[in-house]
Amino acid sequence: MPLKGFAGFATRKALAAVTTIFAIICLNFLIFRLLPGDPIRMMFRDPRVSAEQLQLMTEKFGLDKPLWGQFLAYLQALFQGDLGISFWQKRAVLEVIADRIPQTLLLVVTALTIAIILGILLGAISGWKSGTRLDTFILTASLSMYSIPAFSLGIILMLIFAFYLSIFPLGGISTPASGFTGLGYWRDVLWHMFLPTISIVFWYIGEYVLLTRSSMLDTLDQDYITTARAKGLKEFAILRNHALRNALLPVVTATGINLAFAVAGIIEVETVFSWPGIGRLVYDAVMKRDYPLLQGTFLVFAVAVVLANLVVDLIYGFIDPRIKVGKAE
Amino acid sequence: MRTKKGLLSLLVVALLALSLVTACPAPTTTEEVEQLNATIADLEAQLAAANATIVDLEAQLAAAMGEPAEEIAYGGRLDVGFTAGEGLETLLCDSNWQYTEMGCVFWPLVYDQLWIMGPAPDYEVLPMLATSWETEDGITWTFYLREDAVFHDGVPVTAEDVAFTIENLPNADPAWAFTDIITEPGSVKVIDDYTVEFTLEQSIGTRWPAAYWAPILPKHIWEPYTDDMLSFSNDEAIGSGPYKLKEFKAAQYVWFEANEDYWGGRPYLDEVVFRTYGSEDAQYMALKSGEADMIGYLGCSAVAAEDFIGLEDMEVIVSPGIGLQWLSFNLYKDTPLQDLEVRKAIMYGIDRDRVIEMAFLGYAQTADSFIYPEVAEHNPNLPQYAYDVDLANEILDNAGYLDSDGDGMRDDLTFELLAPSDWTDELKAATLIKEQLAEIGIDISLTVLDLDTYYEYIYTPEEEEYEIAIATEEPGPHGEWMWEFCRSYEAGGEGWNTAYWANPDFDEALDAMLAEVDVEQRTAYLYEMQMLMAEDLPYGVLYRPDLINPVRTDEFEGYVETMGGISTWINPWTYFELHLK
Amino acid sequence: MALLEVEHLKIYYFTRQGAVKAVDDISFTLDKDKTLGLIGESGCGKTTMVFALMRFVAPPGRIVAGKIIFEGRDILTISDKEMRRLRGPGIAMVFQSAQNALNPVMTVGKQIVEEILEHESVTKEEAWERARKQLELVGISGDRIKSYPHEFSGGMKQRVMIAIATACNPRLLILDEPVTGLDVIVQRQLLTLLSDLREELHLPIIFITHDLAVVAETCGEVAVMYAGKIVEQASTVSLYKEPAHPYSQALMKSYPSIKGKKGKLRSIPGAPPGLTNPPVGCRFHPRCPYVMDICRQEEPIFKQRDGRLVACHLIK
Amino acid sequence: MEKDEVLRVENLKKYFPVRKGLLQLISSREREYVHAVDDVSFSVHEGEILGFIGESGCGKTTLGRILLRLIEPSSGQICFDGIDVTSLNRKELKSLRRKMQMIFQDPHGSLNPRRVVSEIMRQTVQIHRLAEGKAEEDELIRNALEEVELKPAEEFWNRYPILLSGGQRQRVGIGRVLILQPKLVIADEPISMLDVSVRMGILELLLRLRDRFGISLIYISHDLATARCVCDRIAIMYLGKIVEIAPTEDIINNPLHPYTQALILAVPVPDPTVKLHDVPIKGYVPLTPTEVFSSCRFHPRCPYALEKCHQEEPPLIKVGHDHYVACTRATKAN
Amino acid sequence: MSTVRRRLTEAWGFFQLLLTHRMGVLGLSVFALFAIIALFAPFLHTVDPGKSGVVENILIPPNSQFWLGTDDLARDIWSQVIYGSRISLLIGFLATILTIFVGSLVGLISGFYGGKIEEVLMRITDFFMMLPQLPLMIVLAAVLGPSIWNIVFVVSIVSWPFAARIVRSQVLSLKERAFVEASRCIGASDSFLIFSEIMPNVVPLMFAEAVLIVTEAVYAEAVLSFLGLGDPTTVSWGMMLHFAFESGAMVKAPWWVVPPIVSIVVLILGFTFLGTAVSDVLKPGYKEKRGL
Repeated sequence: MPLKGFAGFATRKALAAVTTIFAIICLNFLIFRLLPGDPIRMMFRDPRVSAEQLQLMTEKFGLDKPLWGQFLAYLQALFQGDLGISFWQKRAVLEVIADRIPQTLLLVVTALTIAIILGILLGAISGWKSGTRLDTFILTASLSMYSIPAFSLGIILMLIFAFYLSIFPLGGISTPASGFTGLGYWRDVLWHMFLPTISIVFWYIGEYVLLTRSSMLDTLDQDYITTARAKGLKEFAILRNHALRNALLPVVTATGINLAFAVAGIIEVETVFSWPGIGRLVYDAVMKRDYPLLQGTFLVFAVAVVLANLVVDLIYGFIDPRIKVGKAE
Repeated sequence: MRTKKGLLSLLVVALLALSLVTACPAPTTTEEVEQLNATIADLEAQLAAANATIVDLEAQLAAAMGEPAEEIAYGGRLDVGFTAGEGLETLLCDSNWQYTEMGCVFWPLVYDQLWIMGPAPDYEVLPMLATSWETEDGITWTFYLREDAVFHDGVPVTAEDVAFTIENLPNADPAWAFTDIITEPGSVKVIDDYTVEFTLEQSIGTRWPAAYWAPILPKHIWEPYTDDMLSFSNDEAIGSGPYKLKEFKAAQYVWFEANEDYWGGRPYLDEVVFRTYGSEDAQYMALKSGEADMIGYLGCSAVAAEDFIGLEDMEVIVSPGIGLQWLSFNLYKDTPLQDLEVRKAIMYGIDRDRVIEMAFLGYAQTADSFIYPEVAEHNPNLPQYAYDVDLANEILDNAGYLDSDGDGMRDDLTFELLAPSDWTDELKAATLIKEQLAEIGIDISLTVLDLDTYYEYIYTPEEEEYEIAIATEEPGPHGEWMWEFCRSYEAGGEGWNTAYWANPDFDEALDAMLAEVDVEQRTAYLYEMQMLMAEDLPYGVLYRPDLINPVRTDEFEGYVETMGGISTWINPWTYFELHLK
Repeated sequence: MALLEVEHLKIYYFTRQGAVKAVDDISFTLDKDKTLGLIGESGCGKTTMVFALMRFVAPPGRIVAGKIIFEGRDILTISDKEMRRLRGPGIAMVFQSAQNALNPVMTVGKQIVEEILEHESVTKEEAWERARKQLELVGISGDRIKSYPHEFSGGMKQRVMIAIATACNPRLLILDEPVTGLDVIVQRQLLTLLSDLREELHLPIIFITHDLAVVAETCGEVAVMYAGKIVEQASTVSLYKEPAHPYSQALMKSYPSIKGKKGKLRSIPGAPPGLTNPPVGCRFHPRCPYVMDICRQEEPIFKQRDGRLVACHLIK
Repeated sequence: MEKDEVLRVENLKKYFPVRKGLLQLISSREREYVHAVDDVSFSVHEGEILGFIGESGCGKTTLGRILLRLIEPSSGQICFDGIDVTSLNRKELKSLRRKMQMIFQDPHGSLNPRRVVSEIMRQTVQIHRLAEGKAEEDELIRNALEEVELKPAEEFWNRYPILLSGGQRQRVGIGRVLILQPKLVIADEPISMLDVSVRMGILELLLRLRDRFGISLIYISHDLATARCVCDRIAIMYLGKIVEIAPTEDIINNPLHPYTQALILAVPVPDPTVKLHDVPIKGYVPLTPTEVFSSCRFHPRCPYALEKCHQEEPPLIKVGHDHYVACTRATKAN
Repeated sequence: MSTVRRRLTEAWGFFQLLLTHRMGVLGLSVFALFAIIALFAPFLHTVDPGKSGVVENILIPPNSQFWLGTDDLARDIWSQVIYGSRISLLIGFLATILTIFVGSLVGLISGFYGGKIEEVLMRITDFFMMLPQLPLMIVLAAVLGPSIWNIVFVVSIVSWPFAARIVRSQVLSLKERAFVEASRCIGASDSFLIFSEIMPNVVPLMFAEAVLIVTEAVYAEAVLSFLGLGDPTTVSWGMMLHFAFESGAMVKAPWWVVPPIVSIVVLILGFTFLGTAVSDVLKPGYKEKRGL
């Protein structure tokens, strides 16, 4: 029996996500086969390494097989959670990445939550009060934020607040060798988090303000807003119950797509602030030309984006009654 | 070879003699007395000799380990800055120990070696875990170990640990595969608890013993991971070195504390912290604010140096560098570079002083060989190729490279100069060289590649993917391996020989040098090799950038300086010697 | 006293090309318990007109002059708050495109309830009960109170709109093209519903449409708009029987009927004028078969004849 | 094909597959279809105007597009001017479209907003290579414009559609068709989006073209009142099927199918003296007719539904001169 | 009146419309400013931006000779900023052209043909859309090596899906517009329909998208260069920042850091303003709302 309504919608989305992830895996595999040169040679850059050792390593990394065989082996390994071994750290890529995930999540979830809430709020105000000075101010400010590359923003904040004013630390996640534990440690982490969080928030907030504002403007043009007005509702009730709820639907959708884009800020900010997260890891992997790690981080980012998109889609499906009951998408 | 017996046997003899002297009953006959006196004299002589040895060794050890002298205070925490890119990510015994800046400073603090290279100026061979060693032919080596060395977990260090390390560490990661510890399978023998013998594949004829720069790992901890040493995460980093690991946070910091039970006595410092910063600037700010006391390994850039000069409580230590930069000419590819005259002209056409002034603000020295001038083996009579535009032009004119179309560039002398994108200093130099060579009509185009492709290209000159490359290495005082850059393909060179240079005379001298035990003869060979290289110019050695170390002096004194600065892979001494004021 | 008096209302849209005189000096009155049909072609200003009645004219449009007196008060001068309170219980409105006039993410019940709660001090339960009754009043089962708009067909949505509009027992109901775009049968059902409601609730209605037949079937009085002006106002019966203004006449003739004999078609030549620069004099004169010189110069004023108002120079 | 028949359509069907997700494809074997046009047969005579009347979703628009092969039919025959339209290849289609043309509902949409009137017209001329040289093209365009009463042609020559009134745009649309001198024109709701005052003008124009050039017309509309003005015959469609087809006055004055009757009743009359009648039929047109009918598709709404109506689908039978009805209650005429 | 002239008139009209939008004016000014700077770079008190100076001039603050000071090879920062605008605009425009070309083609074809073709193309588009952009750029830049052409390629790879989506949705709605059907009905071929009927109507929208892609490209160049994936032989704003960041002279020589950041921000901001203005202006009802 065909699934109807939300369940069907969810299944479809989940299937699409799985397909996408598979495609990402293929792409990921292929890109790194485009690399010039011999990956093993890259891994052991020292020409003193003997040919036998290289051969051994080639076999160890399964690079002696034909491409198709390598792909199958890659898939098989993936299913077992094996993303390969980092050239640079000589550890399982998954392990290397797993070590970094909590720090990134801490930073990103905090920053994104603040950015989304503030962004939506400001965007809604801006759209509602469109044409006023407040709107112009919010719009200009957020466009400006949006235009500053996250790394520049980070550098600027760092120059001002860490270098010249010395209010915040020069980077890192906590004071090295402080011996802080418990609450003290978390206070230390919060203190270190401040500038990177602000950088990410500043960067994203523009995105959400713009999105919400334009969605709000579209919504305000809709006939049901006029209907609501004709019902004699208070402006705030119209804003909250009619305008914002509808305006948020496209914002939710965009949130998913934005995540693919959002990753950029994480990499830049973590790099500038030496935050030991996945973003910083990407940078290091690039610097060290650690291709398996780069491949792994790319996969993790891509899968994270796909999954986040799936979640966003499901949330969307849940809040938009048109999908909830199984009508047109 | 300094001693033929172990320190231990000497001590035993000495103690035995002393006990005899004190415990003997009074002499009864003159004969007996004479006999006794003779014995005593004999013993005293032995004792004196033994004492001398002990004093000597103790002095060396004291020098080496920072043996507490009475007026020196213990305590303090040394904060050492590294940039995040140099940070240690894991404690696995992989190439990151050897090749990353923090890694190669990290392990000498935690692990002992059999012997250690002393500080400048002599770079003496000093005993460490081994008190003495002997070899007849440079192939079979016997090391006599000290008996009071203990790992951080309290287990004594024995020959088993050494044998385990020598046998297995080179397999852990190919990066550890030094020519001087490649052993035949099964050739590592444990003679007794404190004696170990191993047979190398090739003889080592240098003044440096075998097994340099190998951390001795505790067998009892590592044994389960013999098959794949990299599978051991080594979270606690148990070694027998002067420092113990207190906390390790990947890519953030390494926190050491003094090993109170160290056989050589605990180091002066209570704690050492290697901490990472997101950028050079952050590092400098930390240094200025006192958050860090010194910068590990790379020191600061020339442009930043003057910011630290004259600051209160700061000193800028400038040391001759450990790194050399040179041009590698691809002699395989059919270009005018195969013409020695062209290479010579290029060398004459490069104003090294200007490069040093511009790219290093004067913080560099010209260099002419793979061997540093302060090292005894350096040949002082090498051709210098001092900057001389006229000479360069003359050479080229005479060799028939003319500018027929009058565009200011000579015909055919258009080369690609290869540099990797990550090497900022080398890029700056390359930019300047390009400008300078244009003056003598050589048109250089700068090709920037990512590091991998760069290596791929220069290590396979026969692929003809490059013409000239700017290259750099850190030979160190113990730099025999550098000569592999010159060994011809015919003589089994490959790989390293990025110039594709082939000179049978050189190959012969190289092999002879490697096998030679006699110091003078070795030096003679090395003189010859240097001359051959400098005359034939497969590589044009350019200069050697200084290491600039701004350090804080408000709390500590006793920074130890070697070539390459106060903290490098050949210099853990600062961490041993530094102490509170 | 009239329920609604519109006096000399002028609404202009100010653009760089000049003012668009969407409503230009319109006056009419509506008594209690009457239905007024406002007929006009697209762009004649009829929608602007009714938006003004709700005080919904937004920039660049502006009410330039005139009064809209509803129950004795000029709604153009009262405060925003008073105006807000008037919308719903005072004047209610059903919009043209029911497709988009309902909030898609809110149940229809909630959309009725929120209006009741806004204007009346009743409990939530009472409000929901009222909402259910409203739905049943417009012929939708009360069970569907929790349905979302997209679960209804076009005709049903328009019914919901009517339910919303009548939820607070408005004293005046404005219907802006309520049946346009619906299929004939649905249209018929809605018209029936509307006339039932009218009888039941004694609602004064302003019915805006371009469809002559719909007005004929629903309204007691008709005002014909042309190019921002009312050209004729009369009772439906008299207008249909004997249209006085040439435009009304032409309109009647061009409207085909399914009843009676198949007549000859007659179209009005030309096209309705733009409102930025409407023709000088009588705005209909370029299309008028009876055009005279005076029509090209002087704007006709409203004249009363046989109980109707006509703005034409022909009328003496 | 009879002698004066321009078009003959037999058993034409168009089923649109219902879009489904991957999982549904796996889980349900049978695909569902929307029966947009279901077994329709009719013919159009030379110079005749045949109206197709029905509510939205009855398939009338789809039908019009199938005739021109803008939509591919699922099955059935279309015989136009002696050729089998359904089997034409791309090239032949082009020549078909020279003889059979369409006028569209939305005059705003049917003209490319980025092109001026003369360009729009010229397109037709150029695609079919109707003229040689620009002068000849211009001549053709000018004639066509004047034919549709856009006089003087120069005034409209360089105008963008947005600067034309609805009626003028529709005239351009007709003019563009006229240039090809087609035999059959399908007019899909040509006036429904126009102002009341100009509607009749367009209808007059259509009638005149028929009279002048002998063009046959298929007039698709939801409005019986206007259809009455132009059509010779009218076919009433319901859910993809013709339920009644007869000469116009027969349909208006003697509707036999309950649906036709309801439609006629529902049409508003511009006469306030006429009393309103509520339509007897109930419910709504189902939005997507996907089920396969084994009964009269109108029976759920039919006030006169009999037991028989539930069991079989009534065929279109002849009940009078040229009058056909698909209703169980109708009696066959000879 | 020729078609070309009419298009020009249209463009002029559009341009004038943009001038009624405050952000449009700002954006156009920024664009004009940088275009002039890039075009007339050699005449703007510049020296060869890649040429080293003399030792005494290393890292000197702004003065009358070096308006924005010098960097660590005594190169003139002013000249680098000026010439950097060429690279940024070049990358921006090339990437935009490539992106718009690919994106429009995919969008036009998938939107026009629908069915399986659309399904496949849109799946691919969605896929590329979901790829995290910067990591993908990093990976590709790392794989392809440092070169501005690779940056152009990489930016196009990640940007085209957005263009394709926008074009497709526009095509879908245009396709429904009767004029396409009318044209088909007349016998127009598919390519005629796509390129002569639909495309002209998509052009304004593509323009809006193109403006935003320029910002993407400028941004990408800056970030990739900053991360060390740029081409050090090219003088660009991102490379300036990279070298400044790497050299540790950032705090010491803010004149080295601030000008490229300001240039990047102003350029991106300008184009963002322009993009916002263009899409505002293109919104139906813009004229009406503004009373135009």
